[in-house]
Amino acid sequence: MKNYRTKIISNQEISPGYFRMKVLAPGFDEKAHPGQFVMFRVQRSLPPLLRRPFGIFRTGFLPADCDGLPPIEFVEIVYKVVGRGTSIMAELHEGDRVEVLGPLGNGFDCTSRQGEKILVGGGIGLVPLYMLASELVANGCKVRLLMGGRTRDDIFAVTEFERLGVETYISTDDGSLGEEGLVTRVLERKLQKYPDAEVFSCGPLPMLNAVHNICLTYKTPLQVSLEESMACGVGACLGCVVKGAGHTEENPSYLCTCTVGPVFKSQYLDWSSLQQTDNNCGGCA
Amino acid sequence: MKNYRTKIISNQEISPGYFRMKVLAPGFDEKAHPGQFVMFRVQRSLPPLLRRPFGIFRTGFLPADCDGLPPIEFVEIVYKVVGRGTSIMAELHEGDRVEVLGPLGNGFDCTSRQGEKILVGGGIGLVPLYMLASELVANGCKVRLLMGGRTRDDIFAVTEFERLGVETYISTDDGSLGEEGLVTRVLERKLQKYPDAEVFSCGPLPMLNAVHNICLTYKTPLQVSLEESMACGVGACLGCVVKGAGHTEENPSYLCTCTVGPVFKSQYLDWSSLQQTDNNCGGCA
Amino acid sequence: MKAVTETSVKRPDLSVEIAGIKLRNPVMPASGTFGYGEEYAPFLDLEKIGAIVTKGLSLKPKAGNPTPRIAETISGMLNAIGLQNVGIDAFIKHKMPFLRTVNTPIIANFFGNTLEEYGEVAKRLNDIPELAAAELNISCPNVKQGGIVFGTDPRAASEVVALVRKHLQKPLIVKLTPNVTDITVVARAVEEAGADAIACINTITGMSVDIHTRKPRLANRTGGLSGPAIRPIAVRMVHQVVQTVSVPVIGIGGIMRPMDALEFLIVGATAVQVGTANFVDPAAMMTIIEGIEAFCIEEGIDDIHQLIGSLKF
Amino acid sequence: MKAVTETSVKRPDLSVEIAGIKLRNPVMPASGTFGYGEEYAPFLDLEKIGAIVTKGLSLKPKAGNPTPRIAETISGMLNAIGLQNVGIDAFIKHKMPFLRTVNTPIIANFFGNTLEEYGEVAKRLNDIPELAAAELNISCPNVKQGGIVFGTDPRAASEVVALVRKHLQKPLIVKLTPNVTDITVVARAVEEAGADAIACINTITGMSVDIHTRKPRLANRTGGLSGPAIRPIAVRMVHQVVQTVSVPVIGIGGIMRPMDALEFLIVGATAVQVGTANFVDPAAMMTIIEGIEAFCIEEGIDDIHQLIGSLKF
Ligand SMILES: Cc1cc2nc3c(=O)[nH]c(=O)nc-3n(C[C@H](O)[C@H](O)[C@H](O)COP(=O)(O)OP(=O)(O)OC[C@H]3O[C@@H](n4cnc5c(N)ncnc54)[C@H](O)[C@@H]3O)c2cc1C
Ligand SMILES: Cc1cc2nc3c(=O)[nH]c(=O)nc-3n(C[C@H](O)[C@H](O)[C@H](O)COP(=O)(O)OP(=O)(O)OC[C@H]3O[C@@H](n4cnc5c(N)ncnc54)[C@H](O)[C@@H]3O)c2cc1C
Ligand SMILES: Cc1cc2nc3c(=O)[nH]c(=O)nc-3n(C[C@H](O)[C@H](O)[C@H](O)COP(=O)(O)O)c2cc1C
Ligand SMILES: Cc1cc2nc3c(=O)[nH]c(=O)nc-3n(C[C@H](O)[C@H](O)[C@H](O)COP(=O)(O)O)c2cc1C
Ligand code: FES
Ligand code: FES
Repeated sequence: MKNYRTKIISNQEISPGYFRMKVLAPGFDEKAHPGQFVMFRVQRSLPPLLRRPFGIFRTGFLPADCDGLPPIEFVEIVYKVVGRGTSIMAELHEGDRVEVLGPLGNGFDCTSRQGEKILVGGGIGLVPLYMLASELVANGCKVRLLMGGRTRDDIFAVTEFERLGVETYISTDDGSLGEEGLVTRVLERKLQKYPDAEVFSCGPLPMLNAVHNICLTYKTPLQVSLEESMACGVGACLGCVVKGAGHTEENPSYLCTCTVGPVFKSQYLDWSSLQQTDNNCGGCA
Repeated sequence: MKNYRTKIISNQEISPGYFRMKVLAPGFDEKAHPGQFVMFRVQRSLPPLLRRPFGIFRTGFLPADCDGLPPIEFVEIVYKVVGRGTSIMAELHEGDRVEVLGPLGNGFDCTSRQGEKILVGGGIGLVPLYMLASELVANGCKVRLLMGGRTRDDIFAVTEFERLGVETYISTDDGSLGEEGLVTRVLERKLQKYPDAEVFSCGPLPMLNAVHNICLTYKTPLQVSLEESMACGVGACLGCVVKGAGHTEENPSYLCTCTVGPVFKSQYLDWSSLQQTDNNCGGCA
Repeated sequence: MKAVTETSVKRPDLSVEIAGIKLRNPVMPASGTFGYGEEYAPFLDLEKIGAIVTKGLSLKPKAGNPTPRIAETISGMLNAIGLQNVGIDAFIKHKMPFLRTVNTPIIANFFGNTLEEYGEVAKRLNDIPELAAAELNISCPNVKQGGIVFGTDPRAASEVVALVRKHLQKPLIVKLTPNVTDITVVARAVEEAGADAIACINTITGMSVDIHTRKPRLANRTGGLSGPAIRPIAVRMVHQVVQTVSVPVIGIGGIMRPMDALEFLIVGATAVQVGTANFVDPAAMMTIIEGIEAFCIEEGIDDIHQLIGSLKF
Repeated sequence: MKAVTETSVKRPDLSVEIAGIKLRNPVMPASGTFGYGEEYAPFLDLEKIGAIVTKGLSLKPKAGNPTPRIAETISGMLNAIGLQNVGIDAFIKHKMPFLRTVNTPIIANFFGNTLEEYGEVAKRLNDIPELAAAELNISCPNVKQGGIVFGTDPRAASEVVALVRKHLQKPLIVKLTPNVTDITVVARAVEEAGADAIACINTITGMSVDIHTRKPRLANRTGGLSGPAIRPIAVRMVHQVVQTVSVPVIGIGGIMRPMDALEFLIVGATAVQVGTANFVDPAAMMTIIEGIEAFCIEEGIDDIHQLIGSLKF
């Protein structure tokens, strides 16, 4: 991990309110794992004061600008405009200077090659699933992606997932794209069909909570990517903790989302406290 | 006076570090007097928090965008980039939204039509002298402008002054344009020649102070435009005061630069306190 | 801001009562940032704001401090005006004639250099029938007690409030300084001494240095910090005071936008004062009032009292 | 920042001494913003900063507060971590092995929930030979005395410092809270009780409310405000403390840029701590050190002591 003082390669709106940004980041690709994130510094001047965390959508290479130069290595994020920081980001252009700290955190464990892999993403929660899907496909796994959103605007990158060889299932609350209804209903159907599946999920907390409950019922292993307010991203401020399984007042267990997470195996989390948390962060990690 | 929530018409660098900005301001022209200023709000978001004061360079009209529409009325300022606010201003473009409060303050008294009019401007202190010169010329007065600067970069708008029919005399500290030396030396020569002149001056405090002393010697009436840190510009915060002539600890006289000034007749000021003031504001009003 | 048309939505009732004065809405200027009202008349309709609060008045005219008196800091400003004001006589003679014509409650902010002077000013304020209330600034050094600020000592605060209360025949708002260990102690003391309402906070003492000249950026060395930078501290203190006293509280500190004012109302302020924001936007109070109204409509609130103190835990 | 080449200019001597410890330069992290040092090792050379200051340690591990624990405010942030830490045993076992390998003075920040606990931690710190000094955080509620914060009461502050002084065989830095009426009173009390140096300021208590949920943005309701917003207040307090005590003072509060650190040095701080800025830029301290050096060169200063306390009036 490193603080890249770097430049924007491109920044485009891909769906109303959703943007993709490629940032120049030599050496990033070989260090990044699926599910990791970066801390993004919007601009040198205030506000905002703090960096903003964003999941890594993917890393990659663009052709060199000129023969003889190495290819251009980038890290790509996808973000939703929700507040002050992301609004400023939406105004940035190619060539603007930014700082990206990463790759950070513990990503998905994709070592198990057995069984079906079911990925469940809600809205901006699709972000970390792309790198995950490509790694799982590379590992020879069969990958199904259940994409959920409020409306069709919340569904993006479908073709890219499909190009990886992933089977995609779309559902939206208003039926404006794919099936009408919650993505969790699709999950139940899939788990009935593939009882030995492994589930990976990222999305708003109520969705994750429903996914967790379904996986409990079907005794399916689950990894989730969580979101907490973060100041440092490197385990120094202790601002981003979640309660671990078995947390009690007397024997507390607080886990840093930024270093132990953002991806957790669901059995290690204290789901009752997560349900209460008023984490109105909107999106996901 | 009014707060114009308006747009930039143009913003150009006219000399290294000096910019001219035209801002759309219907109704401004008929209200503005030479020597008045505006409070400029750089942007809606912080920083900077406070508005910045700028002298009015001129007001005017551009041809309408389309037949049948009224001509485009503007107020024009000239500013020097010295800190955070002016740096942000230098990055603004045509069409950017800004807020301009004005016209504010008491300008020059140009009612006297007698005698030669000698204007002494140092650096950015030339700004308020343009409207003054054009009013004096309109009044039928003979106007001479002594322009001083550190280098030739500090001299601007020469042709525009000359087009008014003003005789200009340039001096720079390094001799890179016009005569080498201080503008005050030129002033002395002129006063010897025109003993019944009236002097108007704006520029850095050491210059104003020298001008004041020379005018004392020659018993020449003098009006100066001063600069103080300002928060409100309308006489409400009392942040911008200068000591009036006759100020004592027991019987203090503090005058608001923003409402009583920025132009003062020199005999009403307490010059001894002005000399001490550490007003490193660089420019002028 | 959504346009509110009479026909489409019922306008929420924004009126509140502070110390027995009825205000059409809870937004008024903070003392010292609005001159004597007239300065801002060209920029906003003085009959649309909740009240007008004057610059702090003293018995005799006061000259204030040498310049520079103001300096900008990150998201804030420091001021050391030194309470320059025209004095109570000139206020009555030169400022009241205009204020009298404005159909909005007038609140005179005032202070003294000694305990006695506070009492004297209070008496003189009784002579102004059009004055709706007086706001007592206790953030002033007690000249007799070695310059310790009245408002930082609960005993001195109580004493000055009691004396003023005795002399003043108008509703009394007491404005607290934030430069204290425990603002609830002072709040309780001034409530017991007779305050009809409490305003908080005044500025927080700060300092800034020009690294090139190595001089303080204010001639007075230190000054009062105001503006958005202090808002979280002000919200905390208003929250604490609201939990402590039963008189109404006026929230002050860094209010720039409607949402800032709403924060104070939600923690329990009955009204708010807008200070530094007036300098940034002379019509800031109008925007804030309209924004509060729009918020009420969006949230289905028909009386601002449903919002005041509605903090959830 | 100008590049400084050995051949062209003599590098100014930036070294300072605090409580008997020699620091290569006056810049160190503020407790709680730099973890236990190791977290930031990937981003800057720990052997280039003046010292390493640890997260606050207590006798037993401490879990801290529920989330949300942090919220951003204008030019600042609120935190209510609740002093989560691994406890002194785990610190020795798991954190010291790394710190031992770093050739930079290590300062352990610590606190207790009771007076006795403060004493106990102090004793345990003696067991760590590699520890250069200890920094006592007295901004903690005194559980026995109804939760009043030690550092807001000069008597309690004096008591806890005296006790720690008795048990601790290391240089003692005492870190003050700004949430007091008069910081000079507490500064004098802790100096008399045996502090070898004073660090100030800790965070200022603040609060922020989400107007839509109407809940405080921190689960703990209030939290500590840090970052640039508080800098003018911190500079003022450091100025006051420097005028009051004769032990060295470490300036803290909102230092983001070299010029911010210089402000504190000019008013008389012998060293500075950088807190929130580490989150914004993990290499912030390097930029600050380089900037101080460049400033000294520009101003013809060959020893940083020519700068410290060079405030002019
Ligand atoms: C590990 C992680 C990965 C994330 N990945 C993505 C991603 O790939 N794409 C994406 O669009 N968003 C992602 N987020 C959420 C993203 O960080 C927030 O949307 C963003 O910080 C909001 O910034 P803002 O200034 O626009 O909003 P603000 O104006 O600051 O606040 C708007 C909302 O965003 C929430 N928020 C603010 N700061 C943070 C923070 N530091 N952490 C979490 N929530 C915050 C607030 O609670 C508020 O509800 C991720 C968050 C985390 C913790
Ligand atoms: C009545 C009046 C008329 C002026 N007219 C002009 C003009 O026509 N053209 C022009 O270029 N400049 C003019 N100035 C000066 C101009 O206001 C400052 O240069 C500007 O505010 C600096 O802003 P900044 O953010 O770039 O600098 P900052 O980063 O804020 O500070 C840089 C320097 O500018 C000074 N300064 C900052 N704020 C103010 C303020 N409110 N008033 C005065 N000085 C300040 C500071 O003391 C500092 O030395 C005028 C000032 C006054 C009071
Ligand atoms: C320039 C200036 C002058 C002030 N003068 C007074 C005053 O005379 N009396 C008073 O009680 N408060 C005075 N204050 C304090 C304000 O009324 C208010 O309490 C403080 O500025 C915090 O509010 P804000 O952050 O909205 O500005 C003054 C503040 C400023 C900035
Ligand atoms: C997240 C966070 C955790 C902190 N933890 C501690 C702590 O454990 N002990 C302590 O003495 N101060 C602690 N502080 C206070 C800082 O050390 C520092 O005094 C304060 O943040 C002001 O400096 P800044 O504005 O540079 O951040 C903490 C501050 C923050 C932001
Ligand atoms: S964000 Fe700082 S510890 Fe996780
Ligand atoms: S700038 Fe506020 S009174 Fe002059």
